[in-house]
Formats: sequence, C-alpha cells, structure tokens
Amino acid sequence: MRIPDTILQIDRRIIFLLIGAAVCIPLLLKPRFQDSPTPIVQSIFDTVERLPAGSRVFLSFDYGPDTAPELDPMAKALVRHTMTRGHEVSFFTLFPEGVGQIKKITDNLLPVEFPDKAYGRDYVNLGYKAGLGGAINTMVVNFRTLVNADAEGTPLDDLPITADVDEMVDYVIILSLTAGDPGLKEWIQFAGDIAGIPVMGGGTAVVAPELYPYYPQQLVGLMGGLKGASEYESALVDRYPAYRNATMEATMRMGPQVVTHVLIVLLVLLGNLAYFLGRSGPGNRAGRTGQGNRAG
Amino acid sequence: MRRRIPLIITFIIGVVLITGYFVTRGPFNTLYESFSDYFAIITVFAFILGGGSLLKIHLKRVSSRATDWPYSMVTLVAFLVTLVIGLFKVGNPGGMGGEILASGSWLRFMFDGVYNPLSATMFSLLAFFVASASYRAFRARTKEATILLSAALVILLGRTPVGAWLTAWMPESLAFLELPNLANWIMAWPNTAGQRAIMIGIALGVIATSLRIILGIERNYLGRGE
Amino acid sequence: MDVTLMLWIDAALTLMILSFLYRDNPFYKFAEHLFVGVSAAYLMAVGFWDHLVPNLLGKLFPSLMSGVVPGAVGRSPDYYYLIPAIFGLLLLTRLIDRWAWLSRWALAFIVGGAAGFNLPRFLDSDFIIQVQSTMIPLVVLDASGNLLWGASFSHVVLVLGVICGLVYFFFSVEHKGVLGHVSRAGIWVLMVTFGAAFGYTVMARISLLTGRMEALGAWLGSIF
Amino acid sequence: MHHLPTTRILCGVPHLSRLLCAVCVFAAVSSQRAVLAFAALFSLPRAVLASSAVSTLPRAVLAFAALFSLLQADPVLAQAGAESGWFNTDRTQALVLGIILTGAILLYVVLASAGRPLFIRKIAGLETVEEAVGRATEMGKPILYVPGLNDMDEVQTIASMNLLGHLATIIAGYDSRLHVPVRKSLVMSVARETVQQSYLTAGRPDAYQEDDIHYVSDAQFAYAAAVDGIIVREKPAACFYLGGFYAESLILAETGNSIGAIQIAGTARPPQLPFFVAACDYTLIGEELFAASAYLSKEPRMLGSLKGQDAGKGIAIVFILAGSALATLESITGSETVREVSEIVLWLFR
Repeated sequence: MRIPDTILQIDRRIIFLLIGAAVCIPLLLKPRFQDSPTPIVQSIFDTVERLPAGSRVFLSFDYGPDTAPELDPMAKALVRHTMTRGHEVSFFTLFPEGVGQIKKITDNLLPVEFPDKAYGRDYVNLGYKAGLGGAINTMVVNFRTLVNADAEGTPLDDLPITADVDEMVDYVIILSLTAGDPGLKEWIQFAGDIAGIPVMGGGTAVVAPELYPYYPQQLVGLMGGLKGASEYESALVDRYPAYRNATMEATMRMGPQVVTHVLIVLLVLLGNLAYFLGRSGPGNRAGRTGQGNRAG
Repeated sequence: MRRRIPLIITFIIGVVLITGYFVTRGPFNTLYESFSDYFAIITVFAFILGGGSLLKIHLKRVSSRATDWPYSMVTLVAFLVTLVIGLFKVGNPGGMGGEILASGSWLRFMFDGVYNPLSATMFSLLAFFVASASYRAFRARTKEATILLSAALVILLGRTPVGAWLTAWMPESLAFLELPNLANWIMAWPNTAGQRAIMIGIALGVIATSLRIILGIERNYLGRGE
Repeated sequence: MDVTLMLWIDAALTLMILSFLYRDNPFYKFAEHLFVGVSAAYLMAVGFWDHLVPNLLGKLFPSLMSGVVPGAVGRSPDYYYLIPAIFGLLLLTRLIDRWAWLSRWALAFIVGGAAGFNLPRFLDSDFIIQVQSTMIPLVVLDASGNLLWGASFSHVVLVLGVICGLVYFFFSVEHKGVLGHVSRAGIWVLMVTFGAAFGYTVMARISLLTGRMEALGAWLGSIF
Repeated sequence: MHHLPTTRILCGVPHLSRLLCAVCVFAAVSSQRAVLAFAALFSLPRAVLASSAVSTLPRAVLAFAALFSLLQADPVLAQAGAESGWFNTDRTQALVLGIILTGAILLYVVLASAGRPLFIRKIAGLETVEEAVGRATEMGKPILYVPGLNDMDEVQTIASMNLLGHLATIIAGYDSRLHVPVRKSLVMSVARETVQQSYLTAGRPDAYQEDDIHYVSDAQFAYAAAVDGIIVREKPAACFYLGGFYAESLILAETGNSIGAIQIAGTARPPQLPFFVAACDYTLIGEELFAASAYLSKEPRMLGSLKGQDAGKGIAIVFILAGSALATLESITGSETVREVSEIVLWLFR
C-alpha cells in the first residue's frame, strides 16, 4: 500500500490515542497561556464594571455538572467581579442540576474569598424553577407568583436583598450561563425582548454560535466556551491585579485546548496532503476513503 | 368519529394557544401560559407507557435467553431499584416530605455516583469523535468542502493563542487578517448570516408545519388510513 | 458516602465507557445497561415528584398534599389542571386494546398544543427579529462622515449572506440561471457557517474530556 | 407596560403622517392592480387571481393588515386597546405578519388543491431514501430511525414523525426491519401509531413489530450510549437521524460511520448541523426537514404550503433589501424625512 493511502485510511483509534495524549500531557505539565479579551467579552465586563455599586444583578446558572468544566470558570469570574464591585446578586437556575452548581459557589467560593459578604444581604439563592422558558415568561409577567421564597423557603420579604424585588424589571441586568435549552436564548426571547432588561452571559462553545445572531442588539455580550471564560479572567486580572494569584481555571485549562487544536489542524493538513498526493499518483483512489460529504 | 374528534381537538387547542399569545387575559392566556405545565404532567403519565416498554423488552430478553441477556438483567435491576428509591424517597433524610435530591439521600447517591460520571464520560467521547470526524470530512474534495475546511481551520487556530502567535508578524495595517481577528470576524458576520438564514427558514418551516397540523392537512401522527 | 469509594466508582465507570473507543466490549455493555436502567428510573422519579405531585396533585387537591407540597396549605383547587389529568388518563387507554383509539385524543391535544405554542414564538423571535436585525446600512460612516471600509464590508457580507442563504431554501423554483448562482453562493455561506461552528465547538468537547481526565487524575492521586 | 425602544420612537412620528400613510396603504392594497402586482411577484397566473373567490383572500389579508396598522397608528385607539388590556399591543406586528404569512400559505394551499401543478426542487437526501431501504433489504440488515431528543412539544419532532410514517410505508413494501429506539415515552406512542398505520396502509399489518419501537431512557447520554450499542451490535445498513438533536449527534453519526452505514440526517437545531454535515452522507438543513414530508408525500396541499413558505422568504428578502436600502440612505443623508419614511415602511418589523 502506498504511503498516502496508509495515511488516508489510518485507523481512527490512532487518532483517539493522539487526542488522549494531547489532553493528558498538558494537564500534567500545566503550561499557562494568557489571553486578551475580545470586544464581545469586554462589553460584559464593562457593563458590570460601570453599574453603580449595589446594583441588583440576576445570575442564572442554566447548566449541570456535565458542562461545568466550561461554565464554572465563567461563574466564578462573574461572581468575583460582581462581588468586588459590590453588586447585590440573586442566584437562580432553570436546570434542576443547576442547584448543585450554585451550591459550589455559595458554599465554597463566597465564604472563603468574600467572608464579609452576607447571605440575604449581598447575595441570595433563589433556587431552581421548573417550566423551562415558560418559567421566565411567568417571572416577567408576575415575578412573585413563581418566586416567593429563596431556595431554603425563606420568604423574599424577610431577606433585605429581595424585600423590594416585586418584578423582574427590578433587576438591572440578567446574566445567564447557558448549556442548552433553556438558556440565554429563552432569556432573550422572554425577558430581554419583552421586558427590556439587558441580557448577557456565557455559553458553552456549542451553544455560542447560535447566540451570535442576537449580538449586539438583543444580547449585550457573550463569553463563548473556555476561551471566552479565559478572556474574562484576563479582563478581571487587568483591572484587579489582586486576582493575579487566584486560580484562573479557564486560563489553566487552555493548555490542553491549545495542544489539541494544533493537533487537529495538523491532522487535517496531513489528511489533505495525502489526499492530493494520492490523487496525482497512479492508481487513483481519491474520493473512496470514508464517506463523502454530500450535504448541500 | 375516531378520526374527526382528534382533528377537532388539534384545531381548537392550536387556535386557542395562538390566541393566547396575543390576548393578555382570560382563559386563552391562562392556557397559553400553562401549556408547558400541562405538557410536563402528561409526560409523567406517559412514563407508564415508556417504563412498561422498557420492562417488557428486557424481561423478554431475559426469559428467552436472547444474546446478551445478562446485561438486560443489569438494566432491570438498576431500573427497579432506582425507581423504588426515587418514588418512595428511600433513605431521604427528610422522609416523604423531604426534597427529592436532598444531599445524603440514596437517590442523590445514584445521581452523583452513577448517573453523573456515566453521563459526563459519554459526553466527553465527543472530544475523540470531533477529531476523527474532522480528519475524515475536512478534505478539499469540492469547492464547498474547501470552504468548510478553510473556515474550520481559521477558527480552530484563531481560538488559541497559537493563532495570534502565527500571524503576529503582520504589519499594523493588515491587523484584521491576524487569525484571532479573522476568526472573530467570521463568527460575527458570515457565521451570523448563515445562522440567520437557517433560523428564518426554520421559523417559516415551523409556522407552515404548525398551520398544516392545526388545519389537519398533516395528520400522519394520527395514522393515515381509517 | 465514602469519598474514596465514590472516586473508585467514578473512575471505574469512566474507564468502562472510554473502552468503547477501542471496540464494543462487556465492560461497555455493562456500563451502558446500568446507565439506561438507573437514568430512566431516576428521571421518572424526578418527573413524578417535580411535576405530577406539585403541579397536578398539589393544584387539584391542595389540602390533601399540604404535607408534601410546600405552599399548598390554604390554596383553593385550580380546576384548569383537570385538562392535563384527563388527557394524561386518555393516553393510558393505549394499554387496553378496545379503548386504545381514545389515546389519539391525548396525542391530538399535545400535537395541537405544540403547534399553537410554537407558531407565534418562532414568528416573533426567529422570523421578525432576525429579519429586523438584518436591516442595517450597507455604508457605515464615522462621526465626521468618513467611510468605514471594514464595517461597511462586514455589513454587506451579512445582508448578502442572509439573502443568498434564504434563496438556497427556496423550494418551489428551480435553482438555475441567476437564482442558481445566488443559491450556490447561499451554500457557500452555509458552509462557512458550518465550518466555523464546527471549529468553534471543538473547544467545548476538549473541555469535557479535560474534566473527565481531571477526575481520573484525582482517583490516581488517591492511590499513589 | 414596557414598550420596546423602537415602539417608543414610532410614537414620536407625527400623528397625521402615520394616519395618512396607513390610509394610503389601505387604499393601495385594496385595489385590484395591487393584488395583480402581488400575483406577479409570486408568479401566480392572473387568471386564477382574477376569479373573485381567490382574489378576495389576499386582499382581505392585506386589508386586514392595513386596518391594524391604522388602529395602531391612532394613539387614541391604541391607548384604548392598551387600557382595556385584552390585546397585547406589543405584539401587533407579530399578529399582522402572522396573518400575512399564514394567509400566503393558505392561499397556495387553496390554489394547489384547486389543481394547479407545483414544482418542487430536488432535496438531495430524500432522493436516496428508497435506495437505502433497498440496500438494507438486500443485505438483510435492519434500518435504524432515530427521531431525535425532543418531545412531542417541538414541531420538528412532529415533522420527524410524519417522515417516519412515509419511511415506514416504503419499508413495508420491502422486507426489512425498522428499529426505532426513542428517548421520550410520548414520542414512542406517536411513533407506534404512525408506523402501525403505515404498515396497514401498505397492506402489511403482519410485518409490524411493536417492540421494535421502544423506549430507552429520558437521559440524553444514556440514550446515546444505548443507540451506540444498537449500532455496533446490529450493524444497520441505513441510519436516519431526523428530529431535534443535541450534543449526541456526532456520537451517533461517528459510530454509524464506523460501521459503514448509509446515513441521512436532518435537524432544525442549527448547532448540530455542522456535525451531521461532517459525518453523514446527506443532511437536511433546517427548513428542509419541514419540507421533507411534503416532498415525500407529493400531496398537492402540502406542496402548496411549501410555496407559501417560499412567499414568506420572499417577504423576508424584500423587507431586508428595503430596510437596508433605507438605512443606507439614512446613514448617508442623515435626513429626517428618510427616517420617518423608513419608520413607516418598516413598521411591520418594529
């Protein structure tokens, strides 16, 4: 068998092995790649930065543990930023699994990094509400019918942070961390477009391309995937150098990303090289490898 | 009778919900806003059918000693044990009134210990499949495939610091051609254009299909003949 | 639950699923069947407690459910919820051959509801707003009236891209002549979109694997 | 009551001009000539439209639209509507456009059922369905149909069920097994109903196997794991993935590819399209999924509604062009008149 053919018909398990190595090795060696924020991320940062201290911020954790590696770093960066700026943050989720994600923040991050911030005064956990996009709709129409107590069952009126919250529009911005449906798209459709509250946030790299069409008219800004998170982290570090030594998870996890991305690019280039060499030589077998892409 | 009544139900509920979108009060709006709730409730009734189907298939495999029947036993046991734990809140510190996923409950353990790692690992298989699919599909066979491939490569490189490093030599006047900028430009403009065309098309498809359903033109789901 | 035990279960299940990459094998089969059984029952139980109990029983019999549904005390029954109850029961007639045709009523309710619920929503958010967002000036000037070449070019790409893409979706006209060329350009726009979205997504997939590898790392760390 | 910014701007446009314009629009669309121009735009024969029965429909639709714009334009009336609080005035435009779009679709449905022949372009993936089924029969292997992850509350799942019905009719004619694992119990019910009827219609009620359409699990990745298992163990000759898909799309499509099955996919979930395009032989892109049922059935009324969809795209293109042209003019001239005109012309897209 000629070399181009061997390359074209490479066992996919070899590719799997290479990918495994490309993820594991950087995880062990921990290289650090710094990034600078792009405008679409910077605009979230600027919005949070410009709000007067004490602004009411709504932060929805619309994801579960399976997408946590991508979205947790965004959650942490946003919580650090809003808390540093002195905003009053309400945590919320439309995903049943989101409850656990909020708990990670309220139990682990806040007491350690912001010991002076108090539950019920500086932040509150409104918990999970079923009903997908319909839940957002209900909250916009009549906030208190759906949300009348925090996740522990304490009535909103008994908590200083929420005592004055009667309507969704009492929040100045809505932030959502999105893994799928429901998420930013529904927040835009049911809250942003209808009630006029600025909506922004982050999405996994999968949902992000679908959200681009809403930017900048309906969506103030968007963090796409781990790269978006690492951009936000660098914006945060630029403005608040105190965070330079905090664990910047997204920045750390960019190592495996860089290596695998380069690996995939090299593989694609190699495949094309072999394809063209194989096509020009005798015994033309071009087009027979794998199943052609005939869509469109 | 058996065919007409379902068509009438479809028509009425369809028209009522559409009206409910525009009318802010009264029964129309109540129905529009509660439809998701209603649907979720009916889904729970449907679980009886789904669960029945699951039990039937695996019991049949076990009783006929079909290939791989011991694995069907695994499914059956796992299903029944989890169902009992879940429905009766077995091991829930709050008893029957406790939150279903209260920490420390057995169902919580099933979720954290079994469901979660399995789900996350299945999901992570995509890292491998993304690589094998791009290796095979991204070949410059046709003009269309070449466009697909080029866009993908620009984004792949532009999404990492390597992209910036590769094109850092470019003069200031050509800064827009640096890979990260090019990648962002593709995402913000041509990608948005394509996404929008697809979204508008889908919206029209949904509108037309909904209309065909409400009017009873599309009625395959009720079976076609009498 | 013991942390070490959890780590071991986590690692074992992770490795069983990963073994599928090599080939189908008994470990994968075991993990797959376990997953199906546990997850199906898990979601049924959650559906029962999260939807049926509070939203149906809690709404119809609030006083009876006061022990299980918080906030049900003193609420009057909401009879609108008889609607899903009736259709839910009708659905179950499938189990009785003689009455099975009645289940079509439930399906008709759901399908009609889906159509009525989605039609206005897609019209508003995905048709009107997307068309509206594409009505942008093809020539962009800065404050002092100078032409911004880059921004203008981007706007032209967006407007023409959307139009070409839409032309590709025309079904009732043959794609030849001018229309054929425009539709061809539409395919190119779609191909750029697909390539870009694919490339963009790779990052998310790698992140997931990173997360799993970190979990395996924690397990290995607990051994050594 | 929260108005969108543009609605607020619209309210600033002088009252009289808006009223005048609405009256003009009303007069224009009511004239026979305007109807004929509309007909020419969408290649309708004048003769058909001249017949009073048909021509009243688009006229009524457009007149209705104009009437609504009139109502909306008059602040007194609009105020009265808002205060009685029954009609959601923020959604007037959606209502008017909805009436226009559904009117266009209905018009073509009526025309098509009146016997007007309709052309439909080739949709690549659907040409091969018959071939794929035949191949499966020859090889003695089953056909796998995956209806996606969504439940029956999504229109694309309903579209998938309709396609399954057509496919089952074809399969019933051959002697192959159709395997449909589903994620949602309701979808299972509908799929069984549909397939059973298709087999009945094809005269093969005996070939219908209820257990081949079965529930797996509501969990996304448990479902994916099980379908992957089915693919590697049963080695189907053809795999259909039609419906709403999420991240599992590529897991399924790559596994299907590894066993060399013919794969035809289609989804109206844009994020998953790239993966199907990369890993499957044919992909129905977005709207094509909804068109597929009409394409396969070739039923006149269904084809008519496809033409109505095209009219919708025509409207979108016309408004995008007009909107961009006006915006360009406004940006160059900075003229107040242009702004006012564009506010009125583009009122439908608030």
